[in-house]
Amino acid sequence: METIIGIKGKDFVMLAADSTHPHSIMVLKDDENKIHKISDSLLIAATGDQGDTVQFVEYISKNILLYKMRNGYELGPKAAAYFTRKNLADYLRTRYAYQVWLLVAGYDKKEGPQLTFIDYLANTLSVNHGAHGYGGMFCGSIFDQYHYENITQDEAYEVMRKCAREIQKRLIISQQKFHVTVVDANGVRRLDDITAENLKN
Amino acid sequence: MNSVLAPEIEQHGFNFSNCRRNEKLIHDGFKPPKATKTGTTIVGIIYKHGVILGADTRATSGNIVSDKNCEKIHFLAKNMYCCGAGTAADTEMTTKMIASQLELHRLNTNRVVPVPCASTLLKQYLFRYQGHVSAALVLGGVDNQGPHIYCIYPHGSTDKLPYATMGSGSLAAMSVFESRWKPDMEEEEGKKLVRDAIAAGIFNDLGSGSNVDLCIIRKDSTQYLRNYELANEKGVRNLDYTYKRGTTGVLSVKKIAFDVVEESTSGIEKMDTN
Amino acid sequence: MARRYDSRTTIFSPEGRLYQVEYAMEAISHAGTCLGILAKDGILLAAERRNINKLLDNSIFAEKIYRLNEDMVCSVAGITSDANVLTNELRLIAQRYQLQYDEPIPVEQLVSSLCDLKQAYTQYGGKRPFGVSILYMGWDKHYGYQLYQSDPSGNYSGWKATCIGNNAAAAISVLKQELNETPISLAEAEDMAIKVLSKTLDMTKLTSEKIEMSTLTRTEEGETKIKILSNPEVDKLIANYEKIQAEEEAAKKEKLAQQQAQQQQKS
Amino acid sequence: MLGINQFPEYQVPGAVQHQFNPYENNGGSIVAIAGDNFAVIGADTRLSAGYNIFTRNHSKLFQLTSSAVLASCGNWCDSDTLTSILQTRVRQYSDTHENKEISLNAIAQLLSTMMYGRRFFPYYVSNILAGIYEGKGYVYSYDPIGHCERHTYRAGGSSSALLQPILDNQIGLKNMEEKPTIPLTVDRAVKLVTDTFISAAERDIYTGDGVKISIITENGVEERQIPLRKD
Amino acid sequence: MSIMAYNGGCVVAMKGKECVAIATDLRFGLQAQTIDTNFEKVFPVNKHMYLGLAGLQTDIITVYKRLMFRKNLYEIRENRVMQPERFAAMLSSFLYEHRFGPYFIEPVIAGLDPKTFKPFICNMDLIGCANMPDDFVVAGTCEEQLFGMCETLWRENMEPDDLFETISQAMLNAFDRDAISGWGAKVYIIEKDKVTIRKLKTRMD
Amino acid sequence: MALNDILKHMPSVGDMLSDYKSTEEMDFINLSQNKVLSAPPYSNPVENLAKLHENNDNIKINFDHGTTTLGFIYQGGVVLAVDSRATGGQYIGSQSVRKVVEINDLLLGTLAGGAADCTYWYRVLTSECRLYELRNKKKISLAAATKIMNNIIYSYKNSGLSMGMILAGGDMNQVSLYYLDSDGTRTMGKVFSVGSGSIFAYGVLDSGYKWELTDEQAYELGRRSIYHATHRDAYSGGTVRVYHVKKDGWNLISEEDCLDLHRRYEAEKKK
Repeated sequence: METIIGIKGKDFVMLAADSTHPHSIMVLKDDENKIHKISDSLLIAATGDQGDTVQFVEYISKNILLYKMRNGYELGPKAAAYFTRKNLADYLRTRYAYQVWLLVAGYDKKEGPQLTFIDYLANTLSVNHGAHGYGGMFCGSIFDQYHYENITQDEAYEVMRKCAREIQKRLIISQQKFHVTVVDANGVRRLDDITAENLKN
Repeated sequence: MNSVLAPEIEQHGFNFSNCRRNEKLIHDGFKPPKATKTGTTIVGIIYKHGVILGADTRATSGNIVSDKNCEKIHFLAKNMYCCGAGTAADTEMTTKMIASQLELHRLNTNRVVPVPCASTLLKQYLFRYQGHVSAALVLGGVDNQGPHIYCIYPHGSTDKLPYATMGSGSLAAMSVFESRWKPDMEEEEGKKLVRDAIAAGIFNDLGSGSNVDLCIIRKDSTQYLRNYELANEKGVRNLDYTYKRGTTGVLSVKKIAFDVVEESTSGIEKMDTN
Repeated sequence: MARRYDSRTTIFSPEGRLYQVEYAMEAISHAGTCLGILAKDGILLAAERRNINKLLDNSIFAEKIYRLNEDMVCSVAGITSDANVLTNELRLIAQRYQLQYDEPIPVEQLVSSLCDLKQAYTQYGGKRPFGVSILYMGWDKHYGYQLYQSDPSGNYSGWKATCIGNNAAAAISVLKQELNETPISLAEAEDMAIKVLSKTLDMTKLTSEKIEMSTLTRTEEGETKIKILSNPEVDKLIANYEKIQAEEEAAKKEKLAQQQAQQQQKS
Repeated sequence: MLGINQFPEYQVPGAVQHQFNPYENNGGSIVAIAGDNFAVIGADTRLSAGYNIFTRNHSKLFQLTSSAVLASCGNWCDSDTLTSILQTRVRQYSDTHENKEISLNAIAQLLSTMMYGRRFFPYYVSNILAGIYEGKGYVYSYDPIGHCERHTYRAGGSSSALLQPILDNQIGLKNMEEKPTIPLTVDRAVKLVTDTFISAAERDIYTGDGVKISIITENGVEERQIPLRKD
Repeated sequence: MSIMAYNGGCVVAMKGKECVAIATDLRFGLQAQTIDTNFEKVFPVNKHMYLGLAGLQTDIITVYKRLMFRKNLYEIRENRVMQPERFAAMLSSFLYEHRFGPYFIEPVIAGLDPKTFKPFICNMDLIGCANMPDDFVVAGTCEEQLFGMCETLWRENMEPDDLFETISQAMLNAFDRDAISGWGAKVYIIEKDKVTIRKLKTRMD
Repeated sequence: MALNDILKHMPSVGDMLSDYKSTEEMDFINLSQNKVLSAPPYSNPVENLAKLHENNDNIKINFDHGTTTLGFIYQGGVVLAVDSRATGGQYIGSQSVRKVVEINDLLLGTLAGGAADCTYWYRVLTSECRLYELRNKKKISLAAATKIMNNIIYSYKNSGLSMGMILAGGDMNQVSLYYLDSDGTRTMGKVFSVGSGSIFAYGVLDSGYKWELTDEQAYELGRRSIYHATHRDAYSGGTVRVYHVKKDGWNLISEEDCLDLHRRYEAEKKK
């Protein structure tokens, strides 16, 4: 139902997520934040079953924080993504099978940016761009066309706008507003929302 | 292997951790995959000096031959072999496990293990899994009581017979036995009979194919005749399919070279002991 | 006096001591010496080999130095059978971390995980503490080359250079003398290890059979290279040391001779 | 134990549910290659169902005219019905057109239309039509409901997936940076067809016994038969 | 749709003269949708051994990591390189352990013996029934196509360069007839003294 | 009047499917009456046909499927672009299907969904259009042609046909673009994309589309949209064909292999 999108550049990762919180055939609220800040260098965008996303992301984020407290250093983005995947895969085999689709974005001074695509079966891949949800399907070809290796943050933001515009045009489900957050060497930063209004300009 | 406090390597026996997830996937409409089966013709007869077992060598998954020359006569003990039909992994693993139990039994009792003992172990094991371990077996061996042939069905029932066939080609093979088997046959005659029975399966049953394996167990010796007869050989190709080097387009090449230490006795990776 | 308080590990003596643990430490102080030195471009572990019998099968590559994973090596002093249990445990912990996070375990985490286990054995009834001290050398992306030592109580600490086992105190004092603030190179560390060992081991002449030495370095491709020095290599180091020693000796003698000569002249 | 029942492998053997099914897979594979002035079409000669072989010498090739041969496999009774009706139609055509033979492309279209007529209860057949038209070789292939397409080479039947990539590679010269320049002669085409069947007989249990090849040239149709493995 | 075909992909391995080759496609998809084209299904086990896994991607990762756990412990405890036969046996029993709740993967192993450098190839079904032929093994969604290609193209005693051409052509043409494999390919040629990894030019549709 | 004339030849919905008789005549009734297909020996062919092979692993009746097609109107006319892949299940049956049907000099149609369904009914439509022309001495309008098609399809609604068509054509005065599908939809519009890869094609198409495109830009947009769809969608691929429809007829602009397109676009990206 909902959409999360991620783009990786040379030195940053940008995530966007729509801000609806659907419930049955209604929108329960329109300023839901789906991009969770785990640390100053790690973001997780999650979509899926409403209860599951919150529970799972919190579980992961608290564990990653605990790791930092215990060891005095953070889990790198690669390890964090793998840790997330492992937990999702393990939980899939229990009574608590989380129905979550994730994009894990992180920046590490040594490893650089990292964007990881994880679906509900814990299929996992490090990607340059990725998206989840029905809206995400429209984005694939837009990425292929506009994404390139040295894409800048401004250009990436523009690609996000293109995706949002396409989703609003073609997807039957209304997604009026997208939150955009970027993580790079300077930490996590929230960018201007992409809304139906400012897309007109 | 395991650590004292935290065993990471799981305990022996089946592991059911994936079941819940797999159940859900199937519930979501995905089709479960198929395991390799041995369609199979397996047979065994009693002859004058012992028993002769025979098997074809084809393993299939669906309509595709996944293994052209697989081994279907499994070792159980020096005086016992067992042919397996059904799900290939099941027959393989079941016989391996029983073989180890028989060896323990032999060491404990210090005598030739009787064939009924193997039959009982197998049937008890298979019965426990209620046919879910899909192994249909022809067990043959010679002990102090003389030669034995057992048919063991996947649910754990057994037959004790002078000649037996199992698998998808069992009817074809049985027709040969029914017309030609007689008590106290000579070895050469017996070999010929078993070979003919397997060939009947190979040629008339699509689940069976390729070659004939035989195993002759006598009172004091065992002879395993792997690929006793190559019943079918691959046709000779008419054309040459050698490509000119450079035919395939290559985007990038990476080479990992390493020094070969020819007579290295303990060359663990990256560890230089010299 | 201690009798009443050392029959169980879990009981403090009135002085607040855990005798069993102290006995374990004592056992180690009789074990073969192990020594570790942290250099700027690598680390080194050296250990005394005590069982030198021609009849021993020496296909095992090292008696007292164990690889733990790609990036770590340890050497042990104490009861070998205890050590085997612990190294197995260390290897398991390392692989479990790898399975959980898909990266090699950071050095300190491995050490501290094992120390949790060691500590447990000092506290729970019916269990004897492990009679093993361990020196760990390793590399991780957080802190680079690291050298740790852990003892039966479950204590651990990081070092620039340290020594466990027989005559450890003497060795440490030698190391203290030799090392100063400026970090040394691995080659220098190798020489130093030989020097320390020759001064502390109870033997007239060092031989390569009696010493195991291993180094850990990083290659430019970012791989950890662990090397067990072969006997000829160790012999070379020993010869080198002896040469210097002999020269020093000679110099000393000469000096002495000179002094004597001077004295004679004076007299 | 969850999920066991859903796995056919784990289902208790012996419990089979029987019901009537108008479709049966009788196996068999076919290959056709069109050259500049000829067409070669081959089919194996095994007729089987389940694990049983019905016959080892069974032709799946139907000569419709002096320059058109149809190969049909899949459900044999469907093939049989369809081809006999088609043959009747072909004869009718020549009877009503002063003994003029129907052309290859007309047959191609006729077959397509006939198959689509049974859109809601299709013939379960895999058809390939090969022949020459105005001196040139053509191959037409069909899906079960009559989608017809012209090719220069085509494999069909139970081992179509095994055979088609070989043809792509050897005749279509796909995925080659430097393409070899070997002319496609009748001889080469026949050899290639034989080789593909040798490969298919190795791996597909429904293909084997022998292969029957029809070579269609301006001089008419020549038939050859080559043995394959029989297990 | 079969679970094995959820992500698509295929692996093939072949024996040559004193060398082995293993090849993989690079597609990562979710059913019909291609998500990315850099997922290698062939993983290094040790210097001379590679493991290819086709099937459900999440299980590919899980199985590979768990196998490496066991293999690392084996190598470090035994202080020797694992032989391909041992590795195959370990994998087989690992898969059979999960007989009643299998991992949805089909493994392919290709390698040289660490001491004798004898070529070794092996594949298994999802519950660990091993098959070790003398010519080639295949796995994945275009298994049939690969069987057809390999049966026709494989010859005995191929030199490494010829082996490369043969395995590449077999794989390329096979996955071009399969909708959910392809999008790039990598071929590993494993020889005594080196491993050569080539990325192939392929169709991207 | 002419249209009505044709339509009255069509049987009403009820007797569209001829009663099932096992005579050969009835089996191939469509040879004489091309809009009538023989009825199966069961009701509701969608469900019952599926059941027949659902229960039998051995039976794999796979019709050729899958596609990405698109069409859009701009100031210079209509551009139609299609791929050329046909898949039966996962197996790629063909990489060379012609998915644009040339109905006459003025009309073009694309096919998506069941290949046999589309080609057969296009063939019927072609003959209807030709008959119209012969009867009325003028070319049929696109509106009329699509209406004929729509009526036929609608009469087979819910019987399992699977089609998605884009028809484009001119009638000397203007060009227009219609979308038809097997549900019975018939609608006029500016931008359409149909098939399994359409969702990806739209992504490129929408971000590049505007009325004022030049011819070259329009061709490139069509080509690119299909190319990106073939890259993302497993069931689309092969050759990208681009057609241009103007008031007075249509042209085939280009036929390019996806492999060549990929190399070209990758090279452009690198710059």
